[in-house]
Amino acid sequence: MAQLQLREALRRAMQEEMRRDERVFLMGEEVAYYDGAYKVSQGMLAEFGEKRIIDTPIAENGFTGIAIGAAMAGLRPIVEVMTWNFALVAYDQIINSAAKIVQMTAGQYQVPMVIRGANGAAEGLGSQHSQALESIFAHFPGLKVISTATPKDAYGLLKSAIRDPSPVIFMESELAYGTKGEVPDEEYLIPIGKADLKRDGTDVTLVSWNKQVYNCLSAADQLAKEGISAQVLDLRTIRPLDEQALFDCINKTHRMVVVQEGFPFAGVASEVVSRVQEACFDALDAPILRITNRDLNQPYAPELEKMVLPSIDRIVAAAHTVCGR
Amino acid sequence: MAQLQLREALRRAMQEEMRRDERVFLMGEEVAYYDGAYKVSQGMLAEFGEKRIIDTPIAENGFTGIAIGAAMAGLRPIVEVMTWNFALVAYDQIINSAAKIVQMTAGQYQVPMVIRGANGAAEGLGSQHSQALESIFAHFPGLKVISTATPKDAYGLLKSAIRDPSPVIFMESELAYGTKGEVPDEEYLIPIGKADLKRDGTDVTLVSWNKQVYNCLSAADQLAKEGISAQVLDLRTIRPLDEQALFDCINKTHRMVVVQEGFPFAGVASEVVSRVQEACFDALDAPILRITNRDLNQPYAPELEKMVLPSIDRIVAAAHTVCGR
Amino acid sequence: MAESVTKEQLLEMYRMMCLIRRVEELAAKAYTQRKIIGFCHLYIGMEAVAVGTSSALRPEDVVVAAYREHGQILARGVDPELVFGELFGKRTGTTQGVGGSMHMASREHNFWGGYGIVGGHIPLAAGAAFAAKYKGDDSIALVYFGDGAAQQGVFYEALEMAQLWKLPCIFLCENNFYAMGTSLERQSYLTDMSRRGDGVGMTRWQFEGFDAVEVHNNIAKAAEHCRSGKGPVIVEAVTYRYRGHSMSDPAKYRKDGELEEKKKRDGIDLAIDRLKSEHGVSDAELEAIKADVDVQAQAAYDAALAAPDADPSKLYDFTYATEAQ
Amino acid sequence: MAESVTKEQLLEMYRMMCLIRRVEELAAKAYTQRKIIGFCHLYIGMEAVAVGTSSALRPEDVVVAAYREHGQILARGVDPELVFGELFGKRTGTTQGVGGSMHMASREHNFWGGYGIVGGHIPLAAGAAFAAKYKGDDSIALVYFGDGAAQQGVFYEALEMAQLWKLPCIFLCENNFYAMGTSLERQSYLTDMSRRGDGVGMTRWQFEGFDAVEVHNNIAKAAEHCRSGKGPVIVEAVTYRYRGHSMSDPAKYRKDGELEEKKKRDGIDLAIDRLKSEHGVSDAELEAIKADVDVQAQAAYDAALAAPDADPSKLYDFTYATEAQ
Ligand SMILES: Cc1ncc(C[n+]2csc(CCOP(=O)(O)OP(=O)(O)O)c2C)c(N)n1
Ligand SMILES: Cc1ncc(C[n+]2csc(CCOP(=O)(O)OP(=O)(O)O)c2C)c(N)n1
Ligand SMILES: [Mg+2]
Ligand SMILES: [Mg+2]
Repeated sequence: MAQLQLREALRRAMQEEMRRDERVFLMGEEVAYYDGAYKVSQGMLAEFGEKRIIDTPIAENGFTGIAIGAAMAGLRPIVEVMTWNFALVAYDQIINSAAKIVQMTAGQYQVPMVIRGANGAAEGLGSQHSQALESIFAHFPGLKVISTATPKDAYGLLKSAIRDPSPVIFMESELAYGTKGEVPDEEYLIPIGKADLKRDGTDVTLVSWNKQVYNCLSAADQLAKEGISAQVLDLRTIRPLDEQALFDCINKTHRMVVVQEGFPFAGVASEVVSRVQEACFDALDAPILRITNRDLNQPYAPELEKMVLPSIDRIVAAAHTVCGR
Repeated sequence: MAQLQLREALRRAMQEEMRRDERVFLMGEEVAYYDGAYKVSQGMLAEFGEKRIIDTPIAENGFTGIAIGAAMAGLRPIVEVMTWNFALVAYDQIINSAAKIVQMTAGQYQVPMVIRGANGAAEGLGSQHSQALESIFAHFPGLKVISTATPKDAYGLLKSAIRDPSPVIFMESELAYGTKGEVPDEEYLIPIGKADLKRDGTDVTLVSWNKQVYNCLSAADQLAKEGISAQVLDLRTIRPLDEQALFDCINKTHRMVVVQEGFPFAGVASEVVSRVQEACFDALDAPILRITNRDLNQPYAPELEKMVLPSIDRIVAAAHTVCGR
Repeated sequence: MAESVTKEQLLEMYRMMCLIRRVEELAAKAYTQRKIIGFCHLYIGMEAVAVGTSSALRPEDVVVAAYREHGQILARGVDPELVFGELFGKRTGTTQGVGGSMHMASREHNFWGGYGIVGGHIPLAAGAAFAAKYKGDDSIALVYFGDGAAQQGVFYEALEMAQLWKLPCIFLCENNFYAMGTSLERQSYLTDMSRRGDGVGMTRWQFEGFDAVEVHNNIAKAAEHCRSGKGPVIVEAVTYRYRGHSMSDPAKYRKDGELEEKKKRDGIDLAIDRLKSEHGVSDAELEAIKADVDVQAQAAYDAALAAPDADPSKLYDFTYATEAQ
Repeated sequence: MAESVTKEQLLEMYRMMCLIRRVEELAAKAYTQRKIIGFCHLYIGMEAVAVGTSSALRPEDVVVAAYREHGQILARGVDPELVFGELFGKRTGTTQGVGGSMHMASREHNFWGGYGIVGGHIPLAAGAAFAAKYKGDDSIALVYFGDGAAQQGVFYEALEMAQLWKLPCIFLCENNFYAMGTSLERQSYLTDMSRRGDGVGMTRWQFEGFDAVEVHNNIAKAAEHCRSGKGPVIVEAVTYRYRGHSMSDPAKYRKDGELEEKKKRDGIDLAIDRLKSEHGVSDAELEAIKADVDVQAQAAYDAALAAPDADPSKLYDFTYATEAQ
């Protein structure tokens, strides 16, 4: 079993799928000659050539639209948006085309494509470059949304996403691209829509995804020392949401904290809270708490930035609150 | 006290503010010579002239950006986006400029502007023209979001919005533009961020805004006949959310249904549920239910469209469920 | 260049123009009876553009359209019964009643659209052209868009990439001099829309869009350009719509006598002139065709009206692609 | 045209170019020591553009910039201590440590920006020009943008409205031949960026951007055009950046010898040549200025470093405007 960086796991997934299926290609800014802004596509131009690894102008709405058209015509594009912040200029095509074409054509056309890139704050990038944007995509039926930062999950889910006939929003993490993890050598797929219990426990469930899972695992370590047994559920897929896994967790621990990087208002954490309290009201021994970014645009200075983001301390404190100790 | 249509109330607010403040102007597609796609700005060109009532090309991102720049330079634009669906092409400017400029300049610049237009389904407009989009705007700190369909509130809130030094997203309703309501003859302002109890009751609180308030009032009528006393809280402002009003309601009725037109996933209703259960857990006698659009793109055919939208029947049924009778 | 179209072809073009006009007239009437709801944008006056365009393309070419597409989809060969079916929200419609007037598609005819967000369909066409080039077949793509749509940023983005990558795409601007109620010179500094291509160095020209033969010849030339690997072209058909923008528009913004002046170049009349003077077709023959078309349109109308409504059991079927195509 | 710049002016321009270069060199070093984090885009090589531009504008004109703005804000007269303060995340920075390298603004100097979303700042400048025209003062706006940014749709939208409405706006493309790692000819079919204006009929020209005097004269001419009510212009300064796109870019994509070739037209060297040959300035005098600048830059650096960090108590102060300006 190899230890791969997140970027290597993503690359391996793309390479294998491109070898397997001629229709798959990668397009985006700097993905070819520059090997990717974050080196995710390193070496892929050399292997697949200019026809299939395509550098684009800085015109996200345009090239996302072109990729959607290509998908309707039977190709299987992977669009790299560098970071999801830049996908806001392509928001119209993603929402009004990708998410709606199956419906608008009553199923005559499909949009099998993946739009992928880094999500969330890196370090000192300021308000326009630090957004975690799951909720404004997961809001829309017609899209699937995956958000993950562990090499093993990223590999298996990206492969599933590339093979999926629907448009998949795939969110990675700039800070975690260099993070290593075990990735089995043999090929495997991870189904879209399945959460993963990353750590078992009995007192409280910490629900998260993407790089906040690492924070939850650290928080669980710390809580364990204090005699609180926390389990960590990694959603991995945001839409469709693995309700059953959430319900199983609350029925077991009766207490839950949802940890989301990003803005709190109408975030994915709010959705998790709503569904769990609605379906499992009687199982709740305490309110479900959310730990998210403070409701602020991200500042540059490191101390300020840290105050805004979720932290291990804040997660631990929330666990204490819901556990009443 | 005059009976005004929603569109007339909105117009009166704009006219008064434009008479009061030279810096206020209105721009958008068809607002001038055509009197507005929905006749909200009827007659305003005649009164204020081409300098202040400005028809634009169909370039929402561009003219929203221009309005933001004009606001930074000291003017007070009102941008009409016709319907909020079309604002998705302007999403980048709204999120990356309007919502962030105060922060990015550490308060040196402000963006005093209103972006307004119809929100939600009308009738038979299909998936691209029927969206209710509060949550993807309210998600972002830096914006204020108002959503209302009653003439009286719309007048008082639009005036406040125009005077507010921050960018305000102002959502109206195509279907309700012709709806009449009493509007006091004397000038008044309604503060942004204050909910309004549109009907008092003791058994359950129906929380809503914009045209679903009308559905909630009808549902409350029906429930009253069945011996269930429902109160109706009209949020009016989505961001900032009037938490205190919500908390007061749940502490009184102990049961709540949130009715939102639009997609359910990470919607405003999810945010309401999350905050109420978090702050008032012990006050809850039942889970808070959400009535929203089905998780679907809007179909054209009338019977199908009705199945997707919130309905009085669905609201009544949810009230029955939370009341246990 | 008239010799490029045979007598038989021209007769067929005449027939199709009559059919389109008749279908639109019936649609207009049905709309006033509320058999059709939502927005309904008629093509009357512009028939020659779609008919001359379709006759110059091959079945395997992809045609992308926006919301004013009844005439365009009929010209592509789709049965009027399906068009009426869609307008009436029937399960027998082009898109099973899910799309309505603005969203008619036919995979069988490689007809993509309609599309409701102005300009948003343009990159999809570039994507179809991208796919054609990728696959190495010699099909091309053509997109219809209006003078107003030529203002959307995504249009320019698509132009650039089509030009840079030499995509076989015809950008066909239907300049009818109005974007809703806004006349061309009030929304665009240049009124020769094909000059939009100059900013990216694209081959471009303008032609008269009332004469179906002229249109045919120009599109044939454009298609030849694209098919021979020379890259895209932007062409402008100068045309006019007789009706308002949509059914709710009384079109009061026209100059006095403007409509009458334009009608002197009516596409159907021009075809009649050519058929009589160049091909010796008799009045009787022409009237027989017209009468035949009226019968065909009415039969389609009646059959569509009698068909079952959209199928509620399919409500959830079109959100996601079910299996790969 | 050289006589438009006096000896004193040229000496000042020389001084400013030296200052910018020195500040950037110090910033580069500080970045490697992690005193600066996040993205950091240096202006070295392009100094003549900002310096020649600023010298041709008036204080009341609005200047809008993107993320490569250290040199541009210095040329506008902002104290280097504030620039370093911002880079170091100090409360004494241009934006109190909230913005960082990419977001430096100065209301006092009518300097708007920087801005992190490529192209998104361009409509803001058109908005400033709109406000100038609206208020009837004779100030103008100028926006710096790159060859890559000239691909974003919103750029074209802003061009059109500026042209249509005759806004006093200079669109200044700093063509440095790369957008990150992508060379101009790989991302744009036309390599003369000013031709972008042709699609909307805008006055345009190109000039060499290494010679500050050339830049000054061309911007003076452009400003005169705008100020006299003739509407906007798009001009292109042909320039080059010596460093990578940002601090993390080793710039391996350059052709062999390319950098060396470009350096032969170094802006500082050209100014030295002119000062010596046209104005008889001595080497000693020039060196004294350079030495003086080095001292000034170092002092600013030291003072900024010693200043207190960004103020956590202000974390919540910049989300909304507090009172109307
Ligand atoms: C992004 C967007 N903005 C506004 C609208 C509303 N709208 C629908 S059609 C139209 C005019 C389009 O004019 P043009 O492109 O000339 O096409 P035509 O209707 O003349 O065929 C407008 C403004 C829309 N659908 N989408
Ligand atoms: C919308 C968007 N897409 C991508 C990026 C990432 N990005 C930052 S700078 C840049 C290159 C811009 O090149 P150019 O406009 O030529 O300016 P230069 O950096 O050369 O000054 C890119 C792609 C971004 N910030 N915003
Ligand atoms: Mg038109
Ligand atoms: Mg550049």
